[in-house]
Amino acid sequence: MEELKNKVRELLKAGTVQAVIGYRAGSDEKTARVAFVRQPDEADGLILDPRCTDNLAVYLLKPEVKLLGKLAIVARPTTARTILQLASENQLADGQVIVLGVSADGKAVVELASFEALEKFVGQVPAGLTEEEKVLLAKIEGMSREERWAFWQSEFARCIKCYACRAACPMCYCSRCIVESNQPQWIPVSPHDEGNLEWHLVRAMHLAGRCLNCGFCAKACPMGIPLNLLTQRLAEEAKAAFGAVAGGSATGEYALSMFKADDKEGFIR
Amino acid sequence: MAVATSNIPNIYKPYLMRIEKVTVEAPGVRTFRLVFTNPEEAEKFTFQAGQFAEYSSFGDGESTFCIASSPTRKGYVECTFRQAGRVTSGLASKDVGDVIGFRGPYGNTFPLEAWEGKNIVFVAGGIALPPMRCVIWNVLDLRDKYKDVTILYGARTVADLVYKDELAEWDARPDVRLVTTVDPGGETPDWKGQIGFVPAVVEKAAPSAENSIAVVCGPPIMIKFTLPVLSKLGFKPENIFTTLENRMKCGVGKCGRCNVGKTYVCKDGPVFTFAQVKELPPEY
Amino acid sequence: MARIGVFVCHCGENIAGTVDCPKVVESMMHIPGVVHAVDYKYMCSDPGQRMVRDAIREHKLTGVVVAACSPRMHEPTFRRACAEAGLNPFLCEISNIREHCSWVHEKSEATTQKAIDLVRVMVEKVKRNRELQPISVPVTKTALVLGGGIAGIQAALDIANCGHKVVLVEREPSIGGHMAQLSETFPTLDCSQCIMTPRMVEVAQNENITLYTYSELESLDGFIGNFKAKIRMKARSVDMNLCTGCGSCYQKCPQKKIPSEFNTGLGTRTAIYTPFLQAVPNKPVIDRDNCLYFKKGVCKLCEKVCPTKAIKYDQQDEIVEVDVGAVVVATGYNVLNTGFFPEYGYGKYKDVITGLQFERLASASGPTSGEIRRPSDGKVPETVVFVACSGSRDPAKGLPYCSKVCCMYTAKHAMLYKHKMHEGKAYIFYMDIRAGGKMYEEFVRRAVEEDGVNYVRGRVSRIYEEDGQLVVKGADTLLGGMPLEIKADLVVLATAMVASPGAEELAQKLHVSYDAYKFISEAHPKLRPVETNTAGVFVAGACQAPKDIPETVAQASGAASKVLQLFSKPELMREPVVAVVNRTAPPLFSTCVGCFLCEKACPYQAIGREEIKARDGKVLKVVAKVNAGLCQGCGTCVALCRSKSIDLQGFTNEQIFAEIMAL
Amino acid sequence: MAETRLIRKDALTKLFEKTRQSGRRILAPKAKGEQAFFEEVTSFGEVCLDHVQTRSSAKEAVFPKCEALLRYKFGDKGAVSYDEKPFEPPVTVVFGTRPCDARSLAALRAVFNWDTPDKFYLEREARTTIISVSCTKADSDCFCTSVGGGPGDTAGSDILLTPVSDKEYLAEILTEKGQAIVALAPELFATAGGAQKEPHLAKVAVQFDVNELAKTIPVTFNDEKVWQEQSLACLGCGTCAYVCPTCACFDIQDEANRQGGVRLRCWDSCGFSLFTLHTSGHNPRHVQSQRWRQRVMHKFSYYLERQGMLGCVGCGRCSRACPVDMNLVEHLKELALHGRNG
Repeated sequence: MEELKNKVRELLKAGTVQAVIGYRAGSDEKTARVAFVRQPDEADGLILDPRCTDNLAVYLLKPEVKLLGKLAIVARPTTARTILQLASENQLADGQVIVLGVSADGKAVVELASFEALEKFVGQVPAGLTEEEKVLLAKIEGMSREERWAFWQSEFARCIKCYACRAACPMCYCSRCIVESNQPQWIPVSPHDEGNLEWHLVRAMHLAGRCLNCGFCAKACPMGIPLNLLTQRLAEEAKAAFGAVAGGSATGEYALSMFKADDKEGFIR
Repeated sequence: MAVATSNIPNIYKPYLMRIEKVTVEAPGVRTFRLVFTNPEEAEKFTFQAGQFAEYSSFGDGESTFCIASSPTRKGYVECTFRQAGRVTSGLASKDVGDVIGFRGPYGNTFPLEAWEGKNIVFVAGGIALPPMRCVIWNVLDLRDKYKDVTILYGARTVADLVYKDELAEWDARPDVRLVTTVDPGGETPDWKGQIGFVPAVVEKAAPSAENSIAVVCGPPIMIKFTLPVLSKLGFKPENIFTTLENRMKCGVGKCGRCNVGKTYVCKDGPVFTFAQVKELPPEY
Repeated sequence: MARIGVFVCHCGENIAGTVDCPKVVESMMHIPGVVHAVDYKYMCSDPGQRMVRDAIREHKLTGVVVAACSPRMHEPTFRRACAEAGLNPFLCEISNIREHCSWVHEKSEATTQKAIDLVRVMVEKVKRNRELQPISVPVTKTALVLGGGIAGIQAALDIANCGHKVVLVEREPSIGGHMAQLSETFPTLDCSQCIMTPRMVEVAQNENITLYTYSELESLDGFIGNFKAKIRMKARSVDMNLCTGCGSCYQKCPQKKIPSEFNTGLGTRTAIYTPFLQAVPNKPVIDRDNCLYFKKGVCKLCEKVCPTKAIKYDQQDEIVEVDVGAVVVATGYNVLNTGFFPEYGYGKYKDVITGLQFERLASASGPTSGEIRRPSDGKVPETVVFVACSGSRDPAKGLPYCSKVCCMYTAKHAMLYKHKMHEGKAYIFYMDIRAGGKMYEEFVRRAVEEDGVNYVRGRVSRIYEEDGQLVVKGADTLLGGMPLEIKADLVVLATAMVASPGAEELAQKLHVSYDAYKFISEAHPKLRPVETNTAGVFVAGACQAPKDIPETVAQASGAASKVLQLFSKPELMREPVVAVVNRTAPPLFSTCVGCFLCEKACPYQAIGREEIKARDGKVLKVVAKVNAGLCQGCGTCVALCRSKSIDLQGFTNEQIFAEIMAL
Repeated sequence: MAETRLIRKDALTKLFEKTRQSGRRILAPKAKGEQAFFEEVTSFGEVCLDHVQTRSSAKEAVFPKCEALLRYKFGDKGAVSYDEKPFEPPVTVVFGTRPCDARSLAALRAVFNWDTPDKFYLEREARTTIISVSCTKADSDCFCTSVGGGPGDTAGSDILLTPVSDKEYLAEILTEKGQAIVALAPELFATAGGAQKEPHLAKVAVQFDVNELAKTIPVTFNDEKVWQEQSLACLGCGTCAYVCPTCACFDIQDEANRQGGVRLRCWDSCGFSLFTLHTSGHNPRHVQSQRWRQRVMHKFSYYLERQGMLGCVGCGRCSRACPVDMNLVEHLKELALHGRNG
């Protein structure tokens, strides 16, 4: 912890960065919230513990945050992968942000100034679903088609179309989301069953092979819809079909963009 | 369990209006003349200069424009719009005989009665002539009540000028002073009007501020540079009027979209004097 | 303010026979925006086209829908008619109520209703059509011909002889293909090599032809008139400039027992070899898999004996890049191989051979110098059984198609055998005889009547060995399915023609479609037989379907003429069906967010980057930009774009949505 | 009007059944995961009153997330006709609202009933009976007392139930609508005796002076830095507005096919960047700080001026639901401080 605070102070004092995005204590003992540290002495307020789960990479593309100047960001492996995925989609340039990589156990902090370093860093941590996530997903998979349909219908029925899932997702960075494209109106805007279903399916498809599984969408959903199950499922699909795992490299290919002669064509019937 | 329904009208239900005439004013800009499909509604309907309405292209939604025709011309309303988004594209695809929705009139009005006996200067830019056309015709139809009428109108190019026939008509009238201008480069070889930006043309035309009212409508940049000119000419902010065009959905002070601070543009406006505008938070 | 005219064609009885055309017209008049609707017997006729032109002028139409046949047939006709009347041709659309409706349904209310739906859908599209201008693109007047068999040779020579450059690529060390392997050709029985080799020499001597043998296409990018081909020249281990083709090397090569591909395994070759004596180029290549030096690091005999020091063991594969305007695919076929006929014992019994192997046995340049001797012991066979349709027309085995040439070559084989072995017995098991072609039927009759070949109508169920003797078990269906057993010395299977190895991969590289059997698909089975679905890529010979030599040559000349047609103008006009990235009001400028996944997905490399700059030159945003010259309008980027910032002109998302919503 | 009775907790099942038998739809908090949501319930067993506060508010009873304003049919050649049916929303009992939610109706009504009455809201409200349950516990996000409410506040409720023992609720029957519910099963209601609700109510501390706030926030209006700092963490998701019991902003959208269509009104949020975007590309509130300011100013300043009341009932939902833990009370305190200082 002190190591992190020292690094942050150092970076700010030296003027290497103008702001560091990290975590500070939240409303209660169970929550952490984002901190935008701009003065070396503000580093004292930083925390790093199991509460700190939000994928702070979502802030890197926010115009107001970009205005703060050059940024450093406290990143667990998932956030680090997010940054690489954003880089592979041309949303971040090499050297644009300094990553303070936090090891999976939350103890060690390393300064990663280049994508190459970041790639090495994430390469050491296995990506993919946790055992619990696999169990949860298997539960949905284990349902009959009818049960699964009923399950998702009842989940989506509660959706109020607040788009918190989109706002919280660091990979949802479009300046105009498809749901806001109204010529043609791709997705009904209204939060009725049809509109909700279309929205969530399209959102999941747009994240297929890109989702870093940070879980921020599900956490953000005020209605408690387990949205990450959808993107997790598609991540598994992309991996099985194309060997694609998001966030491994800054120049990574996007499975849905690439044609390879050995691509599986099982979906063509 | 049944409960009696009250008689509160559905404020979101538009009148059904038939398009009687379509005029293409400029590229992408059209004027519709609309008549009520229900004569009873036509009978009851009144409005005043400056008011706006919500126009529906059924299936696409509603869009907000001012009423561009004068309340002195009975039996129809006119609107002029530029095709830009989903609704205006839907409207643009309509032709004579088609039915569209009309919800209004909404908002406040220009205080025409209070202006009686005064000179009136209209300054408009581009597609902002329509909100003013309503007032212009209202004034011209009651010409005796007002003193000098000056119309200063500019557009980017000659093609972008709207109401070309009416501009010719006003130009021909001895009791109207019309000055038209286009931005440099926007002229055609046979262009007889001025070449230059609206603020400069206003300065050159120098209408007297004495006993005068100015009505200014146009893009924000035009307004920004025209106001100091008018001020230099001696116009006081409370004698300069404009209409604000914030985004709206309901038009009746519910949807929360057009609010500028505590002000509902749909209810307290759209007509404001610049004295009033100055008091608004800068969110319009 | 759309003013749409709808023109419903009866197509004689083709449409009017099942669709109530006047009713279609009547229903159109209820659709908002339709100001004129009319039906006519033949809309594509002169008077029909005049109706369209007159209506455009009279009703000031802003869009035209012609409800008729497939747009592949008459879209150009009606678009031209519209253009003549002053309407942008891209404001004209065809609603296909023939192939999509009248031809596939019975006469009924529902059929008419479907026709109405189809036309209404197109009316809604046309309402949203925009005026478009054709795009002109320059043409690189060099052709790439893939495959140096008779098809590729013919196409290359035709093009080169018209004064255009040709790059001819052949996978094997020599051109010539299968035709160079054949003995005599039906129905004239003239020697295949005698007519083939002059053509091969002509290729070698033609100044306009650049020949790359032992080479393969690595990739093809670009589009009609402007392709970029990468060709992999495989390491030959021989310097082509230094080698004189003297042959010392292969005479000295100690590895002599390698089965010769040219002789279909019936003869042998050395590790450094030329496939056959008349090979073009007549320069050897080292087969690294079998070369002692490459396998064990010792030998280098060839290097020692080479008088010109042309042996280069360290030669690497080389990639050459060529700009070409058109491509002719002429990669030929393969014969169905072992394993397919366990019941016939192919691969198990040495004396069960394929037709192509028989060609080598019968060829003067073959391993037996033209004597028919069976592979097992070199004995001249006294009884030869030919099995037609070995693999072909056998849906159970997955090859339902007819290989087309087997009837003829089997007759030829039997005939050649009989000519050399007058006392021998030749049996042909056949399903039926397909001898359509000039002098073909006569040829078969000659085999039966003059040469005494025994034709047995029936299938062979099994071939097995009994006491060192091959027994062919079949049935004669003309004799009521009488079982038949023939003791044979040699069995020749008329094996099916199948796509050559790697055909699928090649088709994918070329972005052309192929059928279930990996044969390359033509653009239209009747009217565009030498074009593929990719503009600028043409097809000739057996890579498209089984065919014989004259047909192959004719198709090759056809493909060449298509190439020449393309090369006849300095530029070609393309339909403006291209993708565009949107522009919106500032401060957004474009909804493109610059993820450039489209750039990666574009199969034509048509997507680049564009900087949007402020007045002071500061880069505000980098967005995708479509190069209209390169874009082929495939729509991949449109489908991929998450923010829906790319649209396909002529098939915009809005148009497609309008079509769907009109149903 | 107000009348105080006692009702046994186990009698609620009976009351619930009677209410349902009377044809009324019942909305009540239903547990899902760690949260509770207002949903239609068909048996009392589904009702869960354990939560300090439901995640979603009960405003959906009077202002659904999606509602048809009109339906139309397309005729020949561009003709349009209305497909009219009388608007008869279901007669509804919202059971288990907290007093803060009950108070929110007044704020909603202020918007929907000023100048041009909104039929849809008013008809629904007229058919809705609110049976609230006083708060015996509160959490750190609750601040009803700071905005004029309280854990046992009766405003807006038709009946307010306060648990006064393990077995009994004190029932304050506040309106005719409340009486009508009692009339369904009067036998369940006993005389109140001397039971008092105050000792049983949660203690919610006053966190800021709302009158001071109303004066101080406008002072800060033009201090962009303050608002930027306040909203730096804001993701611009609409969650706060969507869970808010008083947020009334909406969008109107058409959905149609070839035969006809429907004009829908659905919830919207001033926090969205597109909320005020003009077609020209101009956006009066083009950065998130302006949109955050709008939300705060609207609730604590404009509402007071225009509607004569606050646009906030202190339920704390926005703070609880915010995915990035923006805490409204903290922000308000900070703003008050800024206002005071400058």
